[in-house]
Amino acid sequence: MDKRIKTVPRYGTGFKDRLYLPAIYEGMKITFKHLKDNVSDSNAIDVLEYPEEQPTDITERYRGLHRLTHREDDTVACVACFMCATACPSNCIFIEATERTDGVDEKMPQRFAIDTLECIFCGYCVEACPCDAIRMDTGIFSLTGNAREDFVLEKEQLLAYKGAFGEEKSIAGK
Amino acid sequence: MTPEPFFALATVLFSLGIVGIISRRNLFVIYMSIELMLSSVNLILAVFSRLHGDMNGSVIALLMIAVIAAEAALFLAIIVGLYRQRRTLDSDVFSKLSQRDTL
Amino acid sequence: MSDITITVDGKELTVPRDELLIKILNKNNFAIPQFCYHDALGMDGNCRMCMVEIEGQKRPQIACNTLPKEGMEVRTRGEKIDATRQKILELELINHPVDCPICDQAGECKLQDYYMDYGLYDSNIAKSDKVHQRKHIDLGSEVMLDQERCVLCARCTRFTSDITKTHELGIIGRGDHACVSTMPGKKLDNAYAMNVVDLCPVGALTSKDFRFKQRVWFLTSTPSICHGCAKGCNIFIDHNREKYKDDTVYRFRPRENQQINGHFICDTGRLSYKELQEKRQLESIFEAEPVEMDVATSALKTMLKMHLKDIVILASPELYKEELESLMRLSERLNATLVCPMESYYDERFGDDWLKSPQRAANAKAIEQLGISTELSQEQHIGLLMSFDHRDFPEIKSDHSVTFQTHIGVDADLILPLAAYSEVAGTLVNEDGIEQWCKQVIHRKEPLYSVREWVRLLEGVES
Amino acid sequence: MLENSIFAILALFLLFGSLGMISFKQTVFSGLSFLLAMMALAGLFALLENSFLFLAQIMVSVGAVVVISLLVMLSVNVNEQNLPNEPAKFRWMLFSAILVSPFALLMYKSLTHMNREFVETVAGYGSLKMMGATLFSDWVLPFEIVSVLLLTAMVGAIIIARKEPANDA
Amino acid sequence: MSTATIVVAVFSLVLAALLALLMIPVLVWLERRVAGLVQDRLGPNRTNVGGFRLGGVVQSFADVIKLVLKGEYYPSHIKMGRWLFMLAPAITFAMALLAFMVIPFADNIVVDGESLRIQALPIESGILWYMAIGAVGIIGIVFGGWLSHNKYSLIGAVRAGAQMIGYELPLGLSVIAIVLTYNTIDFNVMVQWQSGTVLGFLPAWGIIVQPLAAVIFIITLFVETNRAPFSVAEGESEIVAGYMTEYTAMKFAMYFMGEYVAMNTASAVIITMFFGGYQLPWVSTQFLLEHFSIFALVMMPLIPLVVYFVIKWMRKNNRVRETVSTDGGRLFETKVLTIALIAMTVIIELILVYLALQPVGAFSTSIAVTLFQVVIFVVKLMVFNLFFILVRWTLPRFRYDQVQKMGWHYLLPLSLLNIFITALIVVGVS
Repeated sequence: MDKRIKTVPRYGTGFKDRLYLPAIYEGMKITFKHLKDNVSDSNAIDVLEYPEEQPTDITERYRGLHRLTHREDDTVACVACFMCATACPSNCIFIEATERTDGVDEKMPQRFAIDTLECIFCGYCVEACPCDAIRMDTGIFSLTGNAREDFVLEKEQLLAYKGAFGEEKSIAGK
Repeated sequence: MTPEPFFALATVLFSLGIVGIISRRNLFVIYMSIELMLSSVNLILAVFSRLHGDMNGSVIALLMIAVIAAEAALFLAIIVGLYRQRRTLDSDVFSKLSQRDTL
Repeated sequence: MSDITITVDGKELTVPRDELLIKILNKNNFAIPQFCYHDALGMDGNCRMCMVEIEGQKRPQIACNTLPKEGMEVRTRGEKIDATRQKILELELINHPVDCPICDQAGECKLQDYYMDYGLYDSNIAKSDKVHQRKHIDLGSEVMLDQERCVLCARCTRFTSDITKTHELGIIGRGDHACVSTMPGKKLDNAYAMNVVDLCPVGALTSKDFRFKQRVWFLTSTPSICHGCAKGCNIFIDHNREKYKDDTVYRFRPRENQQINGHFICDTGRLSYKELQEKRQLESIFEAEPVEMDVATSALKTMLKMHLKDIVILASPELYKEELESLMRLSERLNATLVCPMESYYDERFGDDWLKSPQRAANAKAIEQLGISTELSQEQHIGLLMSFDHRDFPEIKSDHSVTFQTHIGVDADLILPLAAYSEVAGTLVNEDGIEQWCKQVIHRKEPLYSVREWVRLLEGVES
Repeated sequence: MLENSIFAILALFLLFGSLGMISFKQTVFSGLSFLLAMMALAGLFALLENSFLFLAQIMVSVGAVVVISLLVMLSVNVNEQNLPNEPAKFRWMLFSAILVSPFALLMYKSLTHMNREFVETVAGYGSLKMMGATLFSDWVLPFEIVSVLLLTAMVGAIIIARKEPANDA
Repeated sequence: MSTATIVVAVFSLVLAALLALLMIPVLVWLERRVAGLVQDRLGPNRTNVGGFRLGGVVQSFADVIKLVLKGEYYPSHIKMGRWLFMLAPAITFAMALLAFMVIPFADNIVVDGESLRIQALPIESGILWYMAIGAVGIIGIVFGGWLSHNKYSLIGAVRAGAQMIGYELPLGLSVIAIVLTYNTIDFNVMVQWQSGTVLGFLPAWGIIVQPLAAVIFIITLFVETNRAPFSVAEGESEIVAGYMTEYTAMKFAMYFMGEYVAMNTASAVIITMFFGGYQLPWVSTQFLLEHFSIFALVMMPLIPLVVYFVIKWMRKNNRVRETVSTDGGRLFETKVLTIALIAMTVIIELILVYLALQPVGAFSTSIAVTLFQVVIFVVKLMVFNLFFILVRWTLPRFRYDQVQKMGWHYLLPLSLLNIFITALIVVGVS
C-alpha cells in the first residue's frame, strides 16, 4: 500500500458507542446546560450587537469587497489585462479596454465592473492581478442595495473605496 | 341509501379495470388496473357486510387489502426487474418470453 | 533526388534532401523555437533561436540554415541546447519592456511562450537601464508599431520587400537602437499590409482594428472561407460569446492553404468581418412596420399565393451552393423564374494579380455550374419579386416585393431577416472551381432563418 | 339526503380517478389518479359506517401501496419519450369498453338480484374491536393463510428486485 | 344536537386550530431562539411592534407576513402539472393539520349527563387516524419533488418516501404493543388509562409501562416529521433543499409550516400516548372534579410565586444592553408586561376563590377542570416541542444509509420483540 495513505483508527465500535443513547444523553446535557445558563442570564452572553457595534477584528487577510487601486499619480492602476476576468471562476468581472491617451500607459479599462451578486469572493482576481490593481482589503463585508443593478459595481465606485488598512497605492513595478 | 348505486359503482370500476388492462401497454397502468379491480371487489364486500350487518364481509375485505399489498410488492418488484432488463415499460416488448434468443 | 534518413532525438526520419532542417522539424512536431524563419518568407538566420545540436559539430547550429545529410543525428533537447536558448532569449529580452498585461499579443506571443519554456526569469538588466524606444506608432493601414517589443526578426521587412515588393519597412539604426521603421513621413501602404501583424511573432506590430478589443485566449478560432471575393481565401474566424452578449466575431486571420492563398489574405477581406454584425436586419418589416415572425410568415405566404404565376426569385451569388440548389427547387415548385444578375458584383478596380479577384461574388462559379440564368429579360412582367439578399433588388420594378436581407438598407413590401454566411454551413466554389466547405461559425442566441429554413417554411404553399 | 350527495361526490372522484388512471400517458399522473380513486374508495367505506376499513384502506392502499408505486415510478423515472407509444389508446379503450359492457351488465344484474336493503347496524359495527373479534373467531385460518401469503410475497419481491451481487462483494 | 354539544365542538375546533396554527410562528421563533441560546447567541430579539417584542416572537409574525406577500416565482422549466406543483405543499400542510385534529385536549366534559369529547374531530380511532393521515402527507412531498424537475428535488422526494416506508413498520409495530397494553386505540381512553399508578407510586405513564415502545415510537416520529437528525430528505449539505428546492414564497411556507405542524402533532401524540396527555401525574379527572376546592387552595399561593419569578426573570433579562443604549422600548415593555401579569394573577386568584367556594359537582368546576387540563396539555406540548428543537441542535444529521439501516435492522426487530414480550405479559396478567 502507498505510504502516503494514513489509516485513521475508527472509533465507536463498542456496544456502548453503537447504542448511541449515552452519547446522545451527553450531547443533550451540554446543549441543555447552555440553554439553561443563557436563559437564566441572557445579559452574560457575549455577542456583538450588530449593526450598532461593528466588528473590530477584521484582519488584513479578510476578503472584503473589492477595490481598484491608484498609481502614485492617482490614476487608475488597472491596465485592463483581463487576468482577473480570466481567473474569475464565476465570470463576474466585466472589462472593456481602451487606448490610454494620458501618456502614462498604453491601455486602461473603459469599463470595469464586478457583479457582486455573482462574485464568490474567492480572491483569485487579486492573486491574478499583475499590477496590484485589484484588492479585497476594503474590510467591507456587507453590501446592500435595493435593486440588482446596485450590486454591479462600476469602475468609479471601485476606485472610490478606500483600503481599510491604510490607503496604499499600487505597488506594481516596484 | 340503497345498495344499488354502490353495486353500479363497483361494476363500473371493475369494468374500467378490465378496460385499462386491455387498452394500455404501460406496465404500471396494467398493475394499477388490477389493483382497481381488486378494490372494486373490496367495495362489494364492504357493501355485503353492511347489508348483513355483520363484520364477515369486512373481514374478507381486510384480508383482500392485505392481498393487495402483497400483490403490490410482488408486481412492483417484477416491474423493476423487467425494466432493468429491457429499459422499457411497454408490455408488448415482454411478449416473447418463450423465445430465449430475443431476451 | 532521393530521400535520406536522419535521426532526431533518437527518432529516425526519412526526409527529402533539399528541405531545410527547421522545416522538417516543424513538420514532425518537434518544438523548435523560432522568430525569423517563416515558411512563406524562408530563412534569414538572424534570431538564432532555432539552435539544435548536431552530432559531430562542436557548437549548436541553427536549424534554419542547415540541410539534412545522410545519417545526421540531431538533438533538439538537452541541457546544452536549453542553456543556449536561454542565453539567446536573454539577449532578445534585454530591451523588451515585458509588458505582457497591456500587450495585445499576449496569449499568442512566441516570445511569451519561449520565455515560459526557456526564460531566465530574473532579468540581469534593471528596468531603468533598458533602452526605451518609441511606442504606439501608427504605421498606417491599421497597423500599430511598438519598437520596444520588437525582436528584430525582420519578418515584416522581408514581407514588404519579398512578397509585396513595396519596400515600406526597414530596420534602421544599429546595436541597441536598431528598430523597424518606415521612411520618415511615409506610411505602410499596400493592400496586404495587415499580414505583418500575423507575421510578427511578438507584440511589436498589432492591428489597430483589433487592438484591446478582446484577449486572444477568450477567442474561438473556427476555420472558414472569406466571402470578400471569388478567390475563396481560407481564414479563421475568431469569435467569442461573452457573458450576457451574443456571439461576436472579432477578427479574421488567414489560414494556410497553398492551393489558394498561401499564408496571407488581403486587408479588405480581413476587415470584412465587420459586416457580420453591423447594420444587420434582425426583425421582419411588413409595409414599413416591424411585425412578429408569424405575421410576417403569413404575409409572405399570402403574397406567394396571390402571384403564383409570375414570381421572380433573385438569388444572391454569395449564397452557398446548397442554398442555391434549394432555391432552384423552390422556383420549380412555385413555377417561378430564378435569376442571378452578376454585373453589380463585378469590380475591375478591386482585382489584382495575387489574392484579390475582380469578381466580388463569392460563389459566382457555383451559379455557373448550376446553370442559373444571369439575365433577367426586360419585358417580363414581375408580379412578385422575391430577393434573397441580392444587390440589384431595389432597381427592379415589380408589383410586390419581398426581400430576405442580411443587412438593412433596402425598401420592400416585406423585409425578412436572413442568416449571414457565418451563421450557416455550406459549400463555396471559388473562381478556380475549388469547392470548399464552410462550417457554421456563429450560433446566435436567437438564430435567424437561413435560406434553406425559409424554403422549408414555404413548403406546400403552392397547393 | 346528505349521504346521497356525499356518495355522489365520492363516486365522481372515484370515476374520475380511475378514468384518469387508465388514460394518462405520464405514469406518475396515472399514479396520482389512482391515489385519488383509492381515497374516494376509503371515503365510501366510511360512508358504509365501516370506520376500520376506512382507516385500513387509507393506511395500506394509500399510505403503503400508492406510495411504494410512486416511489418505484420515481426511481425508474422514465422520461416521456421512453414511455410506450400508444397512439390508438382511446380507440382501444372504446373497443374494450364495448366488449366489457355486457359482462358488466351481467355483473350488476347478479349483484342487485338479491334485492336486499341496508339494515340498521349494531353498536360498534366497523370498529376495531368487532373486526378483531370476527377475524380471530371465524376467520383465523384465512388470516393465517394470508400471513403466509404475505411472507411469500415479501421473499419473492426481495428475490426478484434484488440486483445481481456485485463482483467485489 | 344540544347547545352544549355545539359549544363544546366549536371550542375544541377553535382550540385545535389555535394550537396548530398559532403554534407555527411560536415554534419557528422558539427554534431560532433556542438555537441561538444553545450556541451562546441571542437569536431574534429586535423586531417589535410599538416597543413590544415579546422575546422576539414578533419576528416570526413578520416572517409570515413576508412569506405571504412575497412574489411567487414559478420555475419556467416546470411545464406539466403546474397546478399539482402548487397543490403539493398544500396536501402536506393539510394532512399535518388534519392529523392534529384527533388529539384530546382535556377529558370528556359531562353536560346534562352527556359526555362530550374535547377533541376537534370526535372520533374514537385516534392512533389509527394519525397513522393513516400521516402516511398521506408524504404524497405531497413526493409529488412536489417529482414535479420540480430537479434532480435534488427528486432525490429528496425519493428519500422522504423510502424513509417513510422504512419507518412506518416500526411505528405501526410499536403502536401495536401500546394498543395491546392499553386495550384501545382511542386517545382519550389511553390518557384515562395513564391516570393510574404502577407499583403503587409511579404514574402509569406509557413511558414507564412501555419504555421500549416509547423510544421506538419517538424515534420513528422524528423520522416521520423529517426532523433532525433524520432530515435527510431536505439535507441541505448534499441536495440543496431536497424537495423544497424549487419552491418559493407561500408554497415554500406551506412545506415549512407543515413541518412545524407535523412536529407539533407528533409532540401531542407522544405526550398523549406516553406522558399522560392532559393529566397531571397521580391525579385523575375524577379526583380533580371531586376535590377541586383543595386544588384551588393549593394553586392560590403557587400562582403568585410563579408570576413573581417570571417578573424577576423578565426584569433581569429584558434589559437594555450597554452597547445598544438607545433602545428604550425594552423598559417600557417590561413595565407593561409586569402590570399585565399582575393583573392576570389577580383575576385568576379571584376566579380560584370563587371556584373554591363552589360545591362538589358544580358545572363551573367541570369547566375549570377542563381549562386546567388544557393548560397542562399546552405546557406538556411546549416541553416536548422544546425537546424536538433541542435534539435538532444537539445531534448531527445521520447519513441516509444509516437512517435506512437503523429502521430496518434495529428498530423493526426491536419492535417485533417488544410486541412479543408485551403479548406474553398481557396474556399472563389477564
